[in-house]
Amino acid sequence: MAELTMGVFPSLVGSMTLDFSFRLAEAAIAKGHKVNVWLSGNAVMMAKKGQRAFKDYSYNEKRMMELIAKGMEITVCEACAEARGYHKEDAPEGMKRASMDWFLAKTHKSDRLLHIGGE
Amino acid sequence: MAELTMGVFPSLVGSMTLDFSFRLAEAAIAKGHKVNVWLSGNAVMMAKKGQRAFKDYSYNEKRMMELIAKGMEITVCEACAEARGYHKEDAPEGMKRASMDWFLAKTHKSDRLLHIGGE
Amino acid sequence: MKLAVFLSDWRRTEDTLERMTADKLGIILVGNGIYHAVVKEKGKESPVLAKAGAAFYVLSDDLETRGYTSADISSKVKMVSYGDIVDLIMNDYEKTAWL
Amino acid sequence: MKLAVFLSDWRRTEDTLERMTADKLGIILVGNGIYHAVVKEKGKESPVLAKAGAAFYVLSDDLETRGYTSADISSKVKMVSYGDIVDLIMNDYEKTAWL
Amino acid sequence: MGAVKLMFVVQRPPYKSESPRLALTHAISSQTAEIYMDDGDSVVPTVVFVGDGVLNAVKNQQAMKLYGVTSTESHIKNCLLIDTPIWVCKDDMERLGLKQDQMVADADEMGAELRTQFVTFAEIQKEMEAAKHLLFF
Amino acid sequence: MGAVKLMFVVQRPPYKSESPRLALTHAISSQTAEIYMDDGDSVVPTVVFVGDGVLNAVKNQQAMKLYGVTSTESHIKNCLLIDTPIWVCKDDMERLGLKQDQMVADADEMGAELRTQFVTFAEIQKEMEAAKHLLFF
Repeated sequence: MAELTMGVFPSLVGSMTLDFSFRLAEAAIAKGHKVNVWLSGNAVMMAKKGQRAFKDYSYNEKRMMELIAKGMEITVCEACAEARGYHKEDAPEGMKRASMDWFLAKTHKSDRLLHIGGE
Repeated sequence: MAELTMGVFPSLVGSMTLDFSFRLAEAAIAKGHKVNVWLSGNAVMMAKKGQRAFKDYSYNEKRMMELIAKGMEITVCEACAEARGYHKEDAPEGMKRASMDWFLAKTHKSDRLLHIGGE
Repeated sequence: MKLAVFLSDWRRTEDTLERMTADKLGIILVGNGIYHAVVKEKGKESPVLAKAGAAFYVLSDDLETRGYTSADISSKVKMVSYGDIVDLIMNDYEKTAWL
Repeated sequence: MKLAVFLSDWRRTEDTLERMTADKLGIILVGNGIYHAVVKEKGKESPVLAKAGAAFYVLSDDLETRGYTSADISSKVKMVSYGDIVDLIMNDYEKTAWL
Repeated sequence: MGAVKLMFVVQRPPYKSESPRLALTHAISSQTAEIYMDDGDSVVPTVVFVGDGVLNAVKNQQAMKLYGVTSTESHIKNCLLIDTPIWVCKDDMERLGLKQDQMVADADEMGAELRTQFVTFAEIQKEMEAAKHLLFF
Repeated sequence: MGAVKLMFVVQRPPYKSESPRLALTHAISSQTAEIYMDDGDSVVPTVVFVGDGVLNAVKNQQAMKLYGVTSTESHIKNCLLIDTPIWVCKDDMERLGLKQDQMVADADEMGAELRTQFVTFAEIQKEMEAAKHLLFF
């Protein structure tokens, strides 16, 4: 068992990168690894609960909640969220809000970092 | 005076395309044109009121509200908004929510269409 | 047709512009499209500026945001404001294309 | 270094991959990066597959999402699952780069 | 004003961007746009895939099975079903090594009468000239 | 584990993407990351501009005046002020016709001691090997 930290920046809908990220996190947890996820940039769109599952849009809230229940630590960039109008009460249960230093600190002890930039 | 309809798809923060779009709308209104704006894709991020103005992020809420007061019609794609967890009560005053056919219908009588795709 | 084309990227991922033709063609450089007006990669002007028969415009706000001024732009390109762009698309051209 | 590079675009806007070197290099094609494994533009294999000394992987979910199967991929490329990617980055490589 | 022609031009591949999907869903919505228009008015879209956009029309997409989202293939078929023309640039198919039998060519199983048209860029250019508005995705 | 080296690599131009800005703000936040770490531990970032990313370091950016947002120039200077190394690939400057006097070379007016380093890709490659983690933007 090792520790993987992912920094994920692209938006909820569009690139399907968040779909990728949560599926990779799921596979890593299934293999016994500890997974930390940092959401920044447009990926803070995950910090708005009550997303509706339509077949025409990426929908990741359910999988994210299941992964949180399995021990995935997930933190969202507070300033990136506020700038988009997402406040503390909007965040799904179990998701933390912090400043960017949380992510930097997590990389310190992580065995692997997968940083996914882009929009 | 003529009528300009803009379809805008990229996200609030990132490409600065919404900054461009609202400034262009402002210039068009100043010249006496009628402006209609359709927000779809990640541009529905404008449909969440209470965005905080930080110097590190595009901030367009204030300008948008001023333009609405000056007669700009602005409508957001309802399904695109719901998929991202933005509900009716999240929308800023004066912004309408509709399905995509609103935009298609607007193009019919518009003298010009500027459709801005992308993320 | 009279067509105003907007380019907002420096590394383009489409080649539609090269293939399209128009009786009257305006190319408006905005966002990162402004680099086509100022950057000479390997000493050569951007291929965008070689589009035959086109008139070229660059949005001054987006140029100056990125650290460039009118002194830096190719002589083929005219500096424009947001108001000028409104006039271009409402008066000089009939259709627009944001590529 | 032992480096796993992720490519998620078909039209790339960086040339970092071409310039980087690694003692052990894995290139994992995900998202629209899968087209490098299957599309032969003008009859030629993607230049990505010419990267010297690299091992190539393609994520089966992303390949099949786009209408392709294992029968379509270059013989240089190995199909992998999400679980395989976890093993690659946790066991076979030390650093990652999402370009 | 009667019928107004709109041209939706998809230039980029699917899934990494929401654009191709939105081009198709917006085109489909022209069907219901009449509620916002005067009697006798309508908008008539054509959806065109050019450049790397032709990759949207590769068939057998498993997006629903693997990611739970509607495939662009399925949207293309829905367009055909409601008689919205789907054009795919054959110059680009040739460039990318795509054969017609790899492509979404019809929605026969859904009972659609319209079929995908494989056209040259010259034909697309002509249609751009005929349309009132262009929408590039 | 003491100090851990991180390398932030910016490959794309500013403003059309939030990425270069986020690379700089994340690098700056390493200053306060110690509150989350054990005594004696730290993360040490280097921010490198390569490829078209070197366009981020062109000076006299008027983003604040014209769009009300902090310029990447200003963020680069903030990095220098807190002793975060800023590297710009001179091979790419040459390719794009950028001279050193066009670039953000220092933050002297803010009292920064560190200055921008103009380096070859070979030096960047070496630093990539030395870093524990790589972050590409």
